[in-house]
Amino acid sequence: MLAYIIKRLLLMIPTLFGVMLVTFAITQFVPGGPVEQLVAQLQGAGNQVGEVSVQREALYRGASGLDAERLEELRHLYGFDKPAPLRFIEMIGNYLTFNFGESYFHHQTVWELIVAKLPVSVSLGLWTFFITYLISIPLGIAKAVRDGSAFDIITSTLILIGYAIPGFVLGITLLVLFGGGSFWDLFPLRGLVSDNWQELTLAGKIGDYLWHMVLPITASVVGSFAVMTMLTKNSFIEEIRKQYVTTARAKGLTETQVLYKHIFRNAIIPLITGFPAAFIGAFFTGSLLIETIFSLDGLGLLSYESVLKRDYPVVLGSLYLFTLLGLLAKLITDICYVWVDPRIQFESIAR
Amino acid sequence: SQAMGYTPRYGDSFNAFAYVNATAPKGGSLNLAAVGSFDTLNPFTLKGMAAEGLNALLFETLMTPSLDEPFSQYGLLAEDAELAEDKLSVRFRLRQAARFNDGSAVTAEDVKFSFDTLKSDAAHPQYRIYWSDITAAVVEDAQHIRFEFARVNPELHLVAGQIPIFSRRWVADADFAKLAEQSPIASGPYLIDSYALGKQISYRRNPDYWAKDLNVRRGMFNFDRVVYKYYRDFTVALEAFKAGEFDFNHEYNSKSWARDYQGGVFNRGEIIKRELAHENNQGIQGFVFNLRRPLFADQRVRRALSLALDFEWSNSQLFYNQYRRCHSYFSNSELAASGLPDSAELALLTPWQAVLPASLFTDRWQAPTTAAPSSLRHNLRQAAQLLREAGWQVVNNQLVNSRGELFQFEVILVQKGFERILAPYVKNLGKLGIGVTYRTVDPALYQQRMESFDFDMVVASFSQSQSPGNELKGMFHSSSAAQPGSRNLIGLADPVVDDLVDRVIYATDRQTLVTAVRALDRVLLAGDYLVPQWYIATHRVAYRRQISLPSQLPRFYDPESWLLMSGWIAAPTETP
Amino acid sequence: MKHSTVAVVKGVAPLLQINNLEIAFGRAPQLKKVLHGVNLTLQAGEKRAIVGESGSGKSLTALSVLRLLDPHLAHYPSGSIHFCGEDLLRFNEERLRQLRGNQIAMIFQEPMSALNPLYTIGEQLSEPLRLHQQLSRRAALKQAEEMLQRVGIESPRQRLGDYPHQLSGGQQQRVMIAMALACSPQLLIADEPTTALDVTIQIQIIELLNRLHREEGMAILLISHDLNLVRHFADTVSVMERGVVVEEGEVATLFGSPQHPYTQRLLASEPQPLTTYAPVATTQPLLQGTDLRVHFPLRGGWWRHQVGVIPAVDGVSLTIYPGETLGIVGESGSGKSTLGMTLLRLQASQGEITFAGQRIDKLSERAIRPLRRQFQVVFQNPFASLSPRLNVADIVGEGLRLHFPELTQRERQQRIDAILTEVGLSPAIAERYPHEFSGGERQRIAIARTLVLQPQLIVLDEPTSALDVSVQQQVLALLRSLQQRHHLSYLFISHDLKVIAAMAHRLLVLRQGVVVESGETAAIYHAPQHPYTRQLLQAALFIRESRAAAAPTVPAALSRVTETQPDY
Amino acid sequence: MIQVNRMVVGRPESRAWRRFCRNRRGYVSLWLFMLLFGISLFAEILSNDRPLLVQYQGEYYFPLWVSYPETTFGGDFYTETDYLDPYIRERFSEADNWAIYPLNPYSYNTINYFFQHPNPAAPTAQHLLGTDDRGRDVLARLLYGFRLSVLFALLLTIIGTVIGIAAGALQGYFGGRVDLISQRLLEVWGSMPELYLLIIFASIFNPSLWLLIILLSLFGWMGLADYVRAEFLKGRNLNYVTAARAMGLGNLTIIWRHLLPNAMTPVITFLPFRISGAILALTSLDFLGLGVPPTTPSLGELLAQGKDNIDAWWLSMTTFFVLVGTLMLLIFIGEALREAFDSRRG
Ligand SMILES: Nc1ncnc2c1ncn2[C@@H]1O[C@H](COP(=O)(O)OP(=O)(O)OP(=O)(O)O)[C@@H](O)[C@H]1O
Ligand SMILES: Nc1ncnc2c1ncn2[C@@H]1O[C@H](COP(=O)(O)OP(=O)(O)OP(=O)(O)O)[C@@H](O)[C@H]1O
Ligand SMILES: [Mg+2]
Ligand SMILES: [Mg+2]
Repeated sequence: MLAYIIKRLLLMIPTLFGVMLVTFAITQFVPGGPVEQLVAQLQGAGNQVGEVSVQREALYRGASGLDAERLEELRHLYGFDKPAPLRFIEMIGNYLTFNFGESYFHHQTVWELIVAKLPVSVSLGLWTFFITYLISIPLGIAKAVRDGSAFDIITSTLILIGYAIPGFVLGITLLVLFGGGSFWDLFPLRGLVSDNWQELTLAGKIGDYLWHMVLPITASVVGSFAVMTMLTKNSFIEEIRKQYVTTARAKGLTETQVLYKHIFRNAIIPLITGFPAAFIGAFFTGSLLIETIFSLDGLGLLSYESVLKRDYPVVLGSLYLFTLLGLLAKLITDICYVWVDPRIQFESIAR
Repeated sequence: SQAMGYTPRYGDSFNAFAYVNATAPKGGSLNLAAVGSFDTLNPFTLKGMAAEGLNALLFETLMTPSLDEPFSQYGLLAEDAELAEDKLSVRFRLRQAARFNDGSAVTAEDVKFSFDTLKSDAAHPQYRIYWSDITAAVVEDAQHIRFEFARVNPELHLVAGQIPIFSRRWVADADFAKLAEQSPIASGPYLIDSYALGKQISYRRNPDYWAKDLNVRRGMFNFDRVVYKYYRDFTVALEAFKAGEFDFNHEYNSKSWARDYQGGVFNRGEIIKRELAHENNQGIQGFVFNLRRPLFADQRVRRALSLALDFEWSNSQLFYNQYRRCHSYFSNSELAASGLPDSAELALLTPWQAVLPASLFTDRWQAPTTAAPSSLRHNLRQAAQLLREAGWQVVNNQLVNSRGELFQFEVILVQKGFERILAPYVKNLGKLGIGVTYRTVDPALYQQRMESFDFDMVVASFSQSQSPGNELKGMFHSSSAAQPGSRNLIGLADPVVDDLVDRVIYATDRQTLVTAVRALDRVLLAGDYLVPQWYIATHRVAYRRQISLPSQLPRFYDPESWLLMSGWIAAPTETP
Repeated sequence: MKHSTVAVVKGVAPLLQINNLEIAFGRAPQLKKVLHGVNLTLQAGEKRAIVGESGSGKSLTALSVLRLLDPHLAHYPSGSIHFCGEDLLRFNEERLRQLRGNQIAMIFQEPMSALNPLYTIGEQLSEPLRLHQQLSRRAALKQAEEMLQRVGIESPRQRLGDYPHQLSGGQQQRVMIAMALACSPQLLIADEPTTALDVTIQIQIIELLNRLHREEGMAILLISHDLNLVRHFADTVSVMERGVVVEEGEVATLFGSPQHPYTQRLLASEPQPLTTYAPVATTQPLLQGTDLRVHFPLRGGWWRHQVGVIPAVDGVSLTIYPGETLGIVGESGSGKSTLGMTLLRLQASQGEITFAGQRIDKLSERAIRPLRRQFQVVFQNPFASLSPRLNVADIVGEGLRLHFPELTQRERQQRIDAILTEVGLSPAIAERYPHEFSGGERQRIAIARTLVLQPQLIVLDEPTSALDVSVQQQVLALLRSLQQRHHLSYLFISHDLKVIAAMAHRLLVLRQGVVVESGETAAIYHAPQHPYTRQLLQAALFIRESRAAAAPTVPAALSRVTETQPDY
Repeated sequence: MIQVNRMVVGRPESRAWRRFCRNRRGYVSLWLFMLLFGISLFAEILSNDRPLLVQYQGEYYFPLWVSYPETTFGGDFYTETDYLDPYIRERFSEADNWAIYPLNPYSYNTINYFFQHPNPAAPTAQHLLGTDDRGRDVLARLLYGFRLSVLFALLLTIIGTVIGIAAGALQGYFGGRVDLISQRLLEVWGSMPELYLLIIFASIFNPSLWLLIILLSLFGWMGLADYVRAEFLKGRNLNYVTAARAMGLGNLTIIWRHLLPNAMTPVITFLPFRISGAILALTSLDFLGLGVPPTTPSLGELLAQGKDNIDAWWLSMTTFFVLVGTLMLLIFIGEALREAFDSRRG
């Protein structure tokens, strides 16, 4: 096992390299890099907002237009004057020391940016993660036991409605209903904490934080039950008729013990598959939709915007970091498999 | 005071601008919304998104414009300005009283420092480009600064008056490009009170503001506190607005304006919904033909396609009748041609009479309308006739010419929202047998296609200022027709247009400018180079009851800046 | 309490009373009755055996006592099960739960499938102790270790950390037994508890059961095909056939003068000794293994790294000639199954393996695949070796489809039907799935699957352990006739020395992974050389001879056993 | 005799079908789904802007099948008639002319040009479910959109599931180097910046349904592969797999017959979710210009409109109900399917 882990860890190096190489290569072909965007901006193109153009009084245009020299200057600004392979090598060199460079558009370094967005993402992610698992698994088990009963059908219906309800509809509905504008003014509309957070007592701070988290987390969690619950249910149903379950019953174990101890471990493999990735994801992904609706400044928005704005250092830096974590998560998943089911080996079948 | 080719309205001594309430009470606070995020307090660098309000509330310029004249400036930090005889430099005399918010005097050194910094690599390249013709700032003495120009241009001395000024001590030894969270030392009426990056910034009125009694500032900047709250989404922001999180909202969308500004707060009169008239030059927006495509070479074809657009339908079915038709390339301004050409215009046009359509001299150009007594069917009949004349016939539901080529083209869009506007037009074109496909593409790709003029038809707007100039060259002049990346999307290369554009650029006073622009407008319209769309002559705004605005509106303005400058909080009227 | 032979206290309700129990599977229109009114009474402290045909409903009856049948599948159209006077069928879950494992415990017929594969032996053993006796984790583990010791598992402390798949079949069975006995139940239901055990251990287990019976008054319901064992162990016996009890009575009486034809038939069945001892051609060996070794890594520590090895097979060499049966006997856990797997290249190993003159130990999986039709295997645990989602027709037909692609659908069908009939199953079961069968039926399906391919060599790992004597007879006869007709070779692993004696030409005695003795079966039986062989044979002899009520000569090796068995 | 017995128990397929039917919910759901889908196949007849039959000046016309220029009915244009045009309708109401319109006289792409309310308009008698943001009938779009979305989603799901199963199965079953290397390749593949790839695609290709299917299939299978791999890693050690190998079965047969049926839990669980995901994915690439052409009716497009027109509840709500309904049917079908697979259920 140890050897396997070491092998996997070593393999991360070429994998990461591959990921970076592929991505870097792709970015070379994406139309509209930062230089082009700046050019467009400098030329005042694309001032089309909505159905009618809105004229902001821009007066003097005597010197609009860019000559070759200026373009070269802009290229230099973003380092595009160097050939791509050189840039790639430099980048890899920096990445080895976890130096991700600076964003094209933000003031901070990529690290600082990511760190700055973490509180929101972690808040959203962890809560969603825990609530999802804490509800889905017991619910799934209960559904498996009562397969086909009214309880099963009703809960299925509910979680499916939750799943199918479009995120924006839910988010906005929550906001409209509980955010104040038109109905009840129960919860704040935006942000992670109130403006006067610094002045609050510790309990006040916690309360304030939770108060702010209610709506976004509700919005993000409602849709996440269905898949987990159904997966739990089906995995349990798959196991529930096996002989060892009879044995466990014959020992006089309570139904809960039978379910949560004996069957659980056997049924858990599919649940594990998504688990470490979800857990790490809880820290580092964030949700574009929720962040947008609740004006939260998290990684979801950052990654989306940096992709659209071609903020390559952020794109590549965060990709590097997340890929690394993803690879670790995958390794952990695989270790978990063995930990749960000692019969699992990764060796070739034709041993 | 100085102006572009006319006598400034207010002169050198006046009490206050007409569009402010000189006796407005000070106090209260104003909450505003911003959509997006911010991460810097320095609005001049390439990197970073600056907080909303910095330019308006913190940084001042040598001169300040008035909002009811096309292009006039009055002394702010500078007492007066003096254009050199050769028009190759301008000299400003700074006010003795001018102070930065740290109490120090505003000196010529600071002005030079500001200019040099902004023109350096550390600042956003836009400044370098914008001021490329201003070659140097020369300090004459503590009160005098001179800007030197590379060439003569009627606007440059006005442009020099727009340079934002800040103190050397703000930057000190720091790298300007990295200066982000250092509170600016500038001379504006407000100070930064507090901020949370990306969330909120709050300004406090500077009680010791040096210019509070100056005529260009009298009755202005009345709120004790201005707060910008950041949202990520317009829908949410609107909801927050109704919930009372901020006080003023400027709406850009007709449907939202018609449907979302309703409910309790509006019925109770807590929020006032208003359309503020303005005279901002709205230019023209339209479906632009790419003349580089042989398909659109024939004017009859272009005219036929214009006839198929049912503006009246769109306006009532899609826009809740909020828009007006563009009948000019300079909509909503005095620059728009009206009636028949006057004598001055004729003087410019008659030399070209031979190549210009006769109707230009006899009829006022009008965009097709489907309003009664006309109708869409009527227009389409006409269009079908025109197409027939141009050699196109319907065969199997499709328009075909004698060579058997199908009449079909593609419209590329950059905004999904425009599909609904295009759809009925496409339907109408279909009645003529014209096959149109449309597609929304990624902005970068759109940009690429625009730059290489690789499109059949696009939706474009040509925005115009109150005093058009050089930029017309990029839009309509033959020199830009083949220059990749220019705004000459139409691919216009017409000697008449070239001539008139030159005349606009070299107009010496406002009157000649206006005449030349109107003549140009007529020629452009007569060419049917685009299918004109619509514009709006009002700002759709909603604000909380306690906010008061001067009764006299400015003419050329952005409602939010105007509110910042001249709004105030009315004394609370007790309502039980 | 005094426990003489049959301690029936008149007037007191019997411990267990099953009245007219019926069980049906399936749903309304296709309801299939498999028990047709079983009656069974068991007094406190009684040792009753159930014998009967494979598939006659013994296990179902036993499972019903604990109400362990899946309520979605099995129904009780009528009948009652009274335990201490109360009807179990009316118990709620909670009361059942308190009963299970505590007052009534059960040893399942197929221990290999009945253990939870993902928990260690220690965990599973200590579970009932912690549950019913409220022992601490540590104390429970300690007691679990003791239990393992008592069922004869070596180095039990180390075994506690093992997972079921690391144990041999017999070891798993003993774990099962230990688990059932953990809480000293009032009633023990033992469904074929010794099928995977070699005779010495079998005796040890029986001694253990007897002791518990004696000391704690435990009543035992023993289900077994081993008539010797029944005779030896039980006070009373019920004979079941096709879902009903056809005869019952005290062992001696019933075995002495059986009334029902089935009982008579059962008692008359004995494995026939080899009729023809054809001297096998020793020219060209069919299979040859030289210096085979299988060392399982012993893992431990946080990283589950290797801390030692278990030499399951340790330098075994053997040869099988065409048409020959090589028997393998040896104590449970001595590496028999592992050796079998090794010879078939189903288990990584060291050493040379030659099949029909071809080295196969170095062949790739792909290269060996076409050869596989020639050597087949019947696994020790038939249930686990049957794909749960394939029905019998598919399972048996699969090999045919692969290796005899020329057969038409119809021909294939005929062959399947034929082989099923030959192993004593009705072809009508072909559409059923493995879990719908009894232990013996599954074993026969596994045999059928192998035989239908007509391979040259078959490794038979305890092929008849779950079969009643008459069916066993039938299967053995089939094997033998096939051998004679097609010159087949068998590697026959069994604990049943009678069966071995009847089947094997030559014999290999394995102990702790090493061959301790080999030679012609008859020779070894007559003059065992190695002490272990002797011990084994004597133990078997003992059991056989004890049929004649009092054992005349108790071998020295078994004196320990006999001393504690005054009741016989 | 034997034959008879066999009939009672039945072939495995028929037994699976019986198990399927035994799950009433799943069974009813299947029929309901088929029914709805079947109805949507006749969308052209139920909801169309061309009359089924017209009698004009004594002659019969079949606009549903034949295209008639407007001039046929006394109009001006040589192109296809707009049968909703009041001008034409007037012709049809003259004398003894008549026209039979479908139940819902709008096709998915019909802009009701002659509607009095601004768009999007709330439900009225004319438009039972209202109109969308450019005046198309929501009911018609739902009907056609359901059909297209379901077809699209089924196709996408099948492709994704098949690839996912294949990749996961091969990795999990063979393990060792196959697993180690292909996992790494997948990791590289999976971390590719999808959006950039798509943008590049968008600049090269014109959007079409097929392109969309290809693009979405590129990455759509990866999640499932991991689950299947895990199931295979677990399953390949089981005794019956060894038994199958001992029988000499090829790896693929073992995978297909022995392991796969026992590794279907995640596949079946994810199936309905994948389908609904695919329905939504239909528009996910719209903003890149890679979505389906704007005229294509799809549920996702309606939902996207609902997003842009939050106050027009009839857009998002109707779509939402159709989606929940579809999803529910699919889940119930999936459940019955799982039971059908589960031979342990008698
Ligand atoms: N789930 C089921 N569905 C249908 N029939 C079943 C099912 N389980 C068992 N049977 C049938 O019930 C009968 C009795 O099975 P049981 O397991 O009790 O037999 P047994 O007497 O224990 O036999 P063995 O000695 O072979 O273990 C068998 O014929 C078997 O085929
Ligand atoms: N996968 C494994 N990992 C570790 N040890 C194992 C494994 N499989 C078997 N063993 C050990 O190898 C030894 C031999 O096992 P094997 O199954 O060959 O015994 P056996 O002779 O068939 O016994 P039985 O008669 O009880 O079936 C046992 O001690 C067992 O614990
Ligand atoms: Mg049995
Ligand atoms: Mg064994």
